[in-house]
Amino acid sequence: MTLASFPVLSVITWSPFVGALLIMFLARRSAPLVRGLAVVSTAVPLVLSIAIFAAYDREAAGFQFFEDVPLVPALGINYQLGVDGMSLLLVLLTSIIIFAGAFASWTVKVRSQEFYALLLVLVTGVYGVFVSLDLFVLFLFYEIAVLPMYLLIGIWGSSGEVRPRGVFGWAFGRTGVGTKEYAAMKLTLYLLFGSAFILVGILALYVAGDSTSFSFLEMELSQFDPRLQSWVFLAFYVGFGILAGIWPLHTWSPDGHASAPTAVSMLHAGVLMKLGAYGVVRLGMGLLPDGTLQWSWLVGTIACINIVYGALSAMAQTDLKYVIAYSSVSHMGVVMLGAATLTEVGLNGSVYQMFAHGVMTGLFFALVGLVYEKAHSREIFKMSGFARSMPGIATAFTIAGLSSLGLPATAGFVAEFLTFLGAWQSSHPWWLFPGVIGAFLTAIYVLRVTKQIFWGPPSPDPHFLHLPDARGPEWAALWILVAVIVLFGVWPSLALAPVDSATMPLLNRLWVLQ
Amino acid sequence: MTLESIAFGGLAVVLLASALAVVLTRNLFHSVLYLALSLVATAGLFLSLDAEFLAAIQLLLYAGGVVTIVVFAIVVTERLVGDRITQTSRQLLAGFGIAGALLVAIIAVFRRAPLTIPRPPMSGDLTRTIGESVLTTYVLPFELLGVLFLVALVGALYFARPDD
Amino acid sequence: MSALPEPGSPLVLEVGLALLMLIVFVVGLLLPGPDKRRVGVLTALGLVVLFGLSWRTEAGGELFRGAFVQDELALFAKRLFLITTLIGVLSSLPLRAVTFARRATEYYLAILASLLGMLVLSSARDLVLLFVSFELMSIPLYYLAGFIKREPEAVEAALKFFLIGTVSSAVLAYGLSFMYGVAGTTDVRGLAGAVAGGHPVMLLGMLLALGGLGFKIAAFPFHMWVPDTYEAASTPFVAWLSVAPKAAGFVVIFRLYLEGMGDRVLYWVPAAAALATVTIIGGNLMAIPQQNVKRLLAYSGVAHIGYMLVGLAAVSANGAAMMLFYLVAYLFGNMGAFLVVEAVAQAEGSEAIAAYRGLAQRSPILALSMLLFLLSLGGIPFVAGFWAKLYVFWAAAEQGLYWLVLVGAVLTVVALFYYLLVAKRMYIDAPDRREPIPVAPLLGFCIFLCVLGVVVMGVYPKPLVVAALRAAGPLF
Amino acid sequence: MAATGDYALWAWLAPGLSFLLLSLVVPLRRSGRPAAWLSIVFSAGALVGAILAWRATVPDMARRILWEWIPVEDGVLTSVGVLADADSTLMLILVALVSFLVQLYSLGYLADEPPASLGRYYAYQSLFAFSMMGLVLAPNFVQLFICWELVGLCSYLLIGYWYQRPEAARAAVKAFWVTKAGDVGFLIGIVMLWSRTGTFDFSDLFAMAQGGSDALTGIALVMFFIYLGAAGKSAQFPFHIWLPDAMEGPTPVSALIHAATMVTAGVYLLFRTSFLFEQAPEVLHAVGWIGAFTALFAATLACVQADIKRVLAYSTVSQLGYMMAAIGAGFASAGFLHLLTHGVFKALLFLAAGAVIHAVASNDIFAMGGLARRMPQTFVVFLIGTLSLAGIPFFAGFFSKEEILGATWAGGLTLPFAMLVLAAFLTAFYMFRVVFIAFFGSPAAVATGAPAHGAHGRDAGHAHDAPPIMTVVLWVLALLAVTIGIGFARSHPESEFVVPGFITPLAIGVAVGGIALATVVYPLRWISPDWLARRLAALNEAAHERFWLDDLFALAYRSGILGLSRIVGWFDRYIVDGILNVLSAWTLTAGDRLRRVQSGQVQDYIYGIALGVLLVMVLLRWPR
Amino acid sequence: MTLQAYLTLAAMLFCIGLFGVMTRRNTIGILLGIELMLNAVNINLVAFARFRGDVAGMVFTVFTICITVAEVALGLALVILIYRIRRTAVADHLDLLRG
Repeated sequence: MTLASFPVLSVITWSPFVGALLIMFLARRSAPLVRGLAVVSTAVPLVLSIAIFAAYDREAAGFQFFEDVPLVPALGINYQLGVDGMSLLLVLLTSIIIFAGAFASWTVKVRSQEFYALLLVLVTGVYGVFVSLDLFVLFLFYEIAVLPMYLLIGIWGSSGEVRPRGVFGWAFGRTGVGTKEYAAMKLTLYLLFGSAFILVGILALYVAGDSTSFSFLEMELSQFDPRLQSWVFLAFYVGFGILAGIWPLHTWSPDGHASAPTAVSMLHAGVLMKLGAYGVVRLGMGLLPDGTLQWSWLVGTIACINIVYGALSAMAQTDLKYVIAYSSVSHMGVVMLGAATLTEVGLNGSVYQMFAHGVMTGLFFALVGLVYEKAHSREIFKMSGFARSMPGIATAFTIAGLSSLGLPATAGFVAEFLTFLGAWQSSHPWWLFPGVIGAFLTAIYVLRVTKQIFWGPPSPDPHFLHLPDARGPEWAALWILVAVIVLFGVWPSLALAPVDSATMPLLNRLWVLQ
Repeated sequence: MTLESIAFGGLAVVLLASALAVVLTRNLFHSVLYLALSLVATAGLFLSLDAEFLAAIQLLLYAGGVVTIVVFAIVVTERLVGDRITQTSRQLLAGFGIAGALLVAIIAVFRRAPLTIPRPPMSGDLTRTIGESVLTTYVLPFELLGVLFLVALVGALYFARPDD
Repeated sequence: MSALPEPGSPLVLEVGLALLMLIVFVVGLLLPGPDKRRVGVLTALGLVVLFGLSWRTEAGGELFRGAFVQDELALFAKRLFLITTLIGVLSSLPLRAVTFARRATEYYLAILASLLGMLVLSSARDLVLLFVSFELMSIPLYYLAGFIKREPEAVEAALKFFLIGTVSSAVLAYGLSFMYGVAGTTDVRGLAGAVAGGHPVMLLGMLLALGGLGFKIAAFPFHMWVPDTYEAASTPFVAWLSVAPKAAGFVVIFRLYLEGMGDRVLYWVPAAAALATVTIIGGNLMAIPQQNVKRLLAYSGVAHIGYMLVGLAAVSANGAAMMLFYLVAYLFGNMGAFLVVEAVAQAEGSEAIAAYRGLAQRSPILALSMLLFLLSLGGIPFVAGFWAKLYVFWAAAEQGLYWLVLVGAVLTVVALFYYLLVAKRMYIDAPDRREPIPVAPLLGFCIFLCVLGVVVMGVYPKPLVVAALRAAGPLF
Repeated sequence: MAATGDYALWAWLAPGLSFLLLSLVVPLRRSGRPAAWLSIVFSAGALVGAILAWRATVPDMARRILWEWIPVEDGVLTSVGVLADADSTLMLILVALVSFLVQLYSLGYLADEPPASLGRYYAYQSLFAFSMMGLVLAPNFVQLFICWELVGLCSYLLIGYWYQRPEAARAAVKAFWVTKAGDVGFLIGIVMLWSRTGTFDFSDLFAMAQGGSDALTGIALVMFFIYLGAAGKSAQFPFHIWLPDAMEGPTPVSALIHAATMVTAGVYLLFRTSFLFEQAPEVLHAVGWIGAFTALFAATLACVQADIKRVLAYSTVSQLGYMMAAIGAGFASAGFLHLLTHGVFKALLFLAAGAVIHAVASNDIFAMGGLARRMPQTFVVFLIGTLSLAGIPFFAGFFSKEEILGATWAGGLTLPFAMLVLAAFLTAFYMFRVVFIAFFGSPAAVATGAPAHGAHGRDAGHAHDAPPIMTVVLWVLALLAVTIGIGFARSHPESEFVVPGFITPLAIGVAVGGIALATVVYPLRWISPDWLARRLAALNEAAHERFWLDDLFALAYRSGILGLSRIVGWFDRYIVDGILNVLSAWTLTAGDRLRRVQSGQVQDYIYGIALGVLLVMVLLRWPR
Repeated sequence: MTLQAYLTLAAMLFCIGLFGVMTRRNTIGILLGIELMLNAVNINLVAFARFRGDVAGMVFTVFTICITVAEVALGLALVILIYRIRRTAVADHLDLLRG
């Protein structure tokens, strides 16, 4: 492999960051230059990640494209990068989403320079988490991935409106629910709150571990005391789980995603939530087998709640973005469920769902952004009959919807099917039923929304006359994602082979304990 | 009941009584006078501890210096005539509670672990030894004290001067 | 009486400072005209010289039978004090008030006097010396706090500061008296042995002393003078006040409670942990509703003291070292923030958070540096504050105080809440006016220094960590 | 013989290819008629391939072509490919044939559509053909399920072809949801079956069944779940409610999907996996009973419909019930036979009806009348379809229906047998009711009822036969119906059960009886329909209300699912999120409260110091 | 007399002083309280020094006394200053800064 010769992962990780710097310093207020730089600095990682996806040696498995530079030797902190089948897929996902996102946010006019810069910095953080093997570096990247979100939502976001009601209504006025500032603050603080748990967990492992290094590979070898594992696993589960939107710690995600600008919603729902799930699988299950076996029942049960509860909440929404956001909550449930089954098919399904949901929800948010940008409305029941004026968007939306309800020939089906197989095999077979019911509920709310917005007679509302369909760069965003959904729907082994090579060792470590 | 203990008892009574008067009396001017009294009593205690030099300083600096300044301050800030100088107290109970609690705590410590050190016989001229150690071991603090006085005076002047 | 010691002697810095004071004093007298601010320049130069000198003097060496010791800790602290004072003095040069111009001599003299107190304090290993230098450090502060004597707030703040200060120093002295009494000596090394005896009265004395020092470092129940003083006094002075005396207080704590204590240090774990907890919680909570940035920073500063106490609760060489590291990080972050406040206040005439609307679009550099400072205070990666918090937590984790780490980490979120509120003003809100904020060059330079410190420490903390470890080593 | 699999593969891939072309080459799709011709040509190719494949098969030999689809650590989890044997290729021919004819027919029927949407239509058609063939040829449950869902998708898209009509949109969604509800069961069944047997593959499962592997003992629950899927697709009671509404789609679509092929997928599934169902006789019983009941139930509903397409729809439901009953009786082949014949003549009927609607611009039979004279060809072919549906000898439906009756009797399902007989009687009745009302009598003045799209607003008065491209298709199908009927009459393929002698006369008898009754009621008016209705008032009322089943489902959807969702949504926003907001609000308040401690009075600050000292003392558990 | 007695006496004096500091309304009154507290400190030191037979305590006392005087001077200057500005020396009125 020629790729092994140069630090490809570092290039992938840092090129968006470089792009951000260039944008800040070179592109003085010239929007085309800004966009150009953004596209280039996202295209580079896309190409490279496709390359490593192809070049990854499936037989050898394990971590490849390894890089290791001592950072703070005194504390055993190393800049240590590497990808296995799981992170490989997620890196690819990130590249796809951000590349599409760069196009999807083509129409950002206000302070676009800062917008793209922050977005790219964020992406660097995401890449970093997926590729870094040093827990400490991973944590650093995690923080980078979380923070810019505040400004991105706060500046370019859009406010909704929530009526204070219920027993706790009084509190809503106090916190200012619905405004973009509220959403931004809630999201940022919630995730940082989670990162506090993660930090404590990592430190505990470092202090307790018999190796004086933060390297994942070394910690993997050391045996931790089961009682420690028990609570550290919980810490990781809560910390990363918040990002993965586990019930009942998910409420940041609907508000956040609804308020965020298109590209940010795409990236956040599409990739960052996966980052949480990835953390649970990689750190939680990878390092703490005892803890995993001890708590898998909890993970799976809460995942089931996520699936059904998220779907029902999505059904109840009248704001299009909220529907999609809650559907993410529901689908992340599938991811966690698959992981909790501790079976090969289940875990593969979980990872596959990370990818599938990432792409589909990215597509969803891109479409919602387009609809909102053209119709200036997110009120589902005000819109109607858009299919005539925007057939392309309608088609793409339908495809995304079908994928999310797990229709075959879309990536969603493979993921859910595997997850369900795993669920019935697991030690809690009943998990299967919430899963399947969730898929059915998804069919109901997705098709309901599609029918309401795109089908039926054109709405009489004068605002909705002569809506344009998607335009040049926007098409790029849409069709890239659609193509990926279908491709991975009809040819799953493309991704499943490497994923399996990554999940099996992990599971073997668990099974020996069972 | 030795003579010494009687003397100590008397001083203690005077000291505490005057101290209480300082913090309780309504007339500010009077409380200053009581303060002077308690300071004198303290000087007496020093004497009973064979620290004549300190007693002298106590009388000079405190009973002399401090009290004068305070009186001066009172004269400036309050009119001597009339009841303007009466001062009231606030939250007596809370204050008593907390101060009392602290006292109880401290006394409890003493009771738990009494420091029973025999009183060694006096040796040599205390004033002399103090003087020597101040100029040898403690010369550095002594110099710093000078700087401190300088700054304090500069500050006091700066504040007290009515101009600019 | 002490002749000029050759360079390298333990006292060289102190003597040099005394000379500097003398020069400043004389020049101040001779300087014609009402504007005496030029002595400030002189002071700054002198401080630069001293700072350079501090790198020439090496550790080791005692005077007055060990009452005065020049060890790594002392040197570390002295450099800290010098750099802090330097920044404080430099940033105070652009001050405009007439009073200030005329009284500049006193101002700088007082600052130097206090600095002298700190220098000696960091080397003092004798109770008497310690107490005297402590007072020498404190008394000028009361004076400086009330320096703008035209303004009622300033004077009120000074009076409060003074009263509380004297009360707490009385408490301190009372505690010291017990320590002396039980140990039978004023030598700190002697105290350690006495503590080993574990005599209750000794511990009583140490607790009372801790109460007195708690005021100086502004731990939670003793912190109440902080916001008032910060709000009223002139900002450059506050920037300095918010760092230097607290650092001095911590040095004293090291000397009294950690040095040579052996395993007896474990006495302080519950007390320190409790103080840390209440301080973190109290400081952060009370910062939330603040509308005045200086008050906000004051309370957040209290919270930071709490985090340093977490390091103290770890009662280990690492813990102490991490506290020192934290102090330096806090130095740059906090002073920088205050200096930005000064810059904005000079232009807008307001210290309210509202004055920061759309700062990012008015003068992006200033806003960015403020953001950096806030992030550093909030403990975000790649700026100094992150490592500071991380190391402190780490030390606590080694001691097994996971709950304390968790409390601290979670409360960090609250802290970020109000820091982000400021960030929101700067970046999200639209500006009322467009024109950029003029920043006095010297002030700008100081801000730049702080940014430099925050970023460099954030990107490459290693050398400072090593230095801190070396400084804290001899304590155990 | 080696070729059979390959032929089948070609046949399968041909429409897939055309779908790819139509979906990716946008201008081609937009161009309309060229797109249509492309799709038609490819489906013709598929037909040829199918026939070749069938001819190449040899009895009791299956040819498999497999590719790995989902890998696992040790080998392959599931694969995709082709399983070509006599049955599947036969079914393949039916699918290919009907879809080819329908596509041809649609060219005339949808002549007035704008090019873009015509292209869309043919893209859907190709996709459907591809998926349906994939279903037929599926070598394992997974591929079957995949195609199963895909044909469901196509049905959804094609029902909603005129998506701007609210009814169409609603019907499409309804169809998808109801079938999906069944598929939930199907999926669960597959999953359970896999975890029992560890395979999805039909051949492996068949081997297991032959070997009497104990993995297959007591799989009643599993098979029942799988049956749920079939019931949903094949519109068995109570899932049948979506099929009549599905008639909102274009008539050719109804002919292809909702009569000939897709709806029979359920039957095909049961036929294909009968060896598994035989392991669970109790499930088979249930299948039989439900099937028979569905047959009768739908027949009664068909009697009162005024919409010609709905009559046909309910008759489809009823006929599906027949097939299911036969399978339930344990003689799957009988059901399969009826599936094939029914596919032919029901397609014929629908297309003929389409021609009528095309001419009259209305679905309402009472808006027609006297069409026999104006549309002679259409009349003849419709009559042929009707006769074979009614089960008159020498027509396609007769023999297969007789088979089914015999099968149920032989299967020992006496009461279902009775129901089926009664249903046969009703079938003859309602079909001829339509014939008499629509084709005889006096033409109604003006066309009423819903305007059928794709037709000009002509009324029954000046209706005339459809354009040749449509009539050709009709004649082809009619010919097939007759030839099949005569063919069966000539060479009687002996069945694996003994048909008692009375079956044949009984079957003919009830059919004739039904026709007679219809004759008596409608043309001759000896009995007035109203009198009949009054006699059976309750039944009539109920039938008109579709036995309130749709209302029941609507209720379950509205107040059940939507209601629950509203509750959950409220709970999430105002309780879960509410608690979070309360916590943050409390933090803010705590800040304010604590702030009051800072009273600004110096004495209080000193209290702070004193308290602090005390606090520290207490914290060291003082005095020790 | 025993050392205990002196210490107890000093403790009482200290607490009385603290009490005064906390309860007086007039700043000068507060100042007087502080004086009492420092006095207690002195007694402590001297007593210890005497019983230890060690001169250091005495020296310490000298320093404390001097420092106290300096502080009092500064403090009273502040009181006078604030009186001049605010026309009051009552601590309760000095709450411009709060919260």
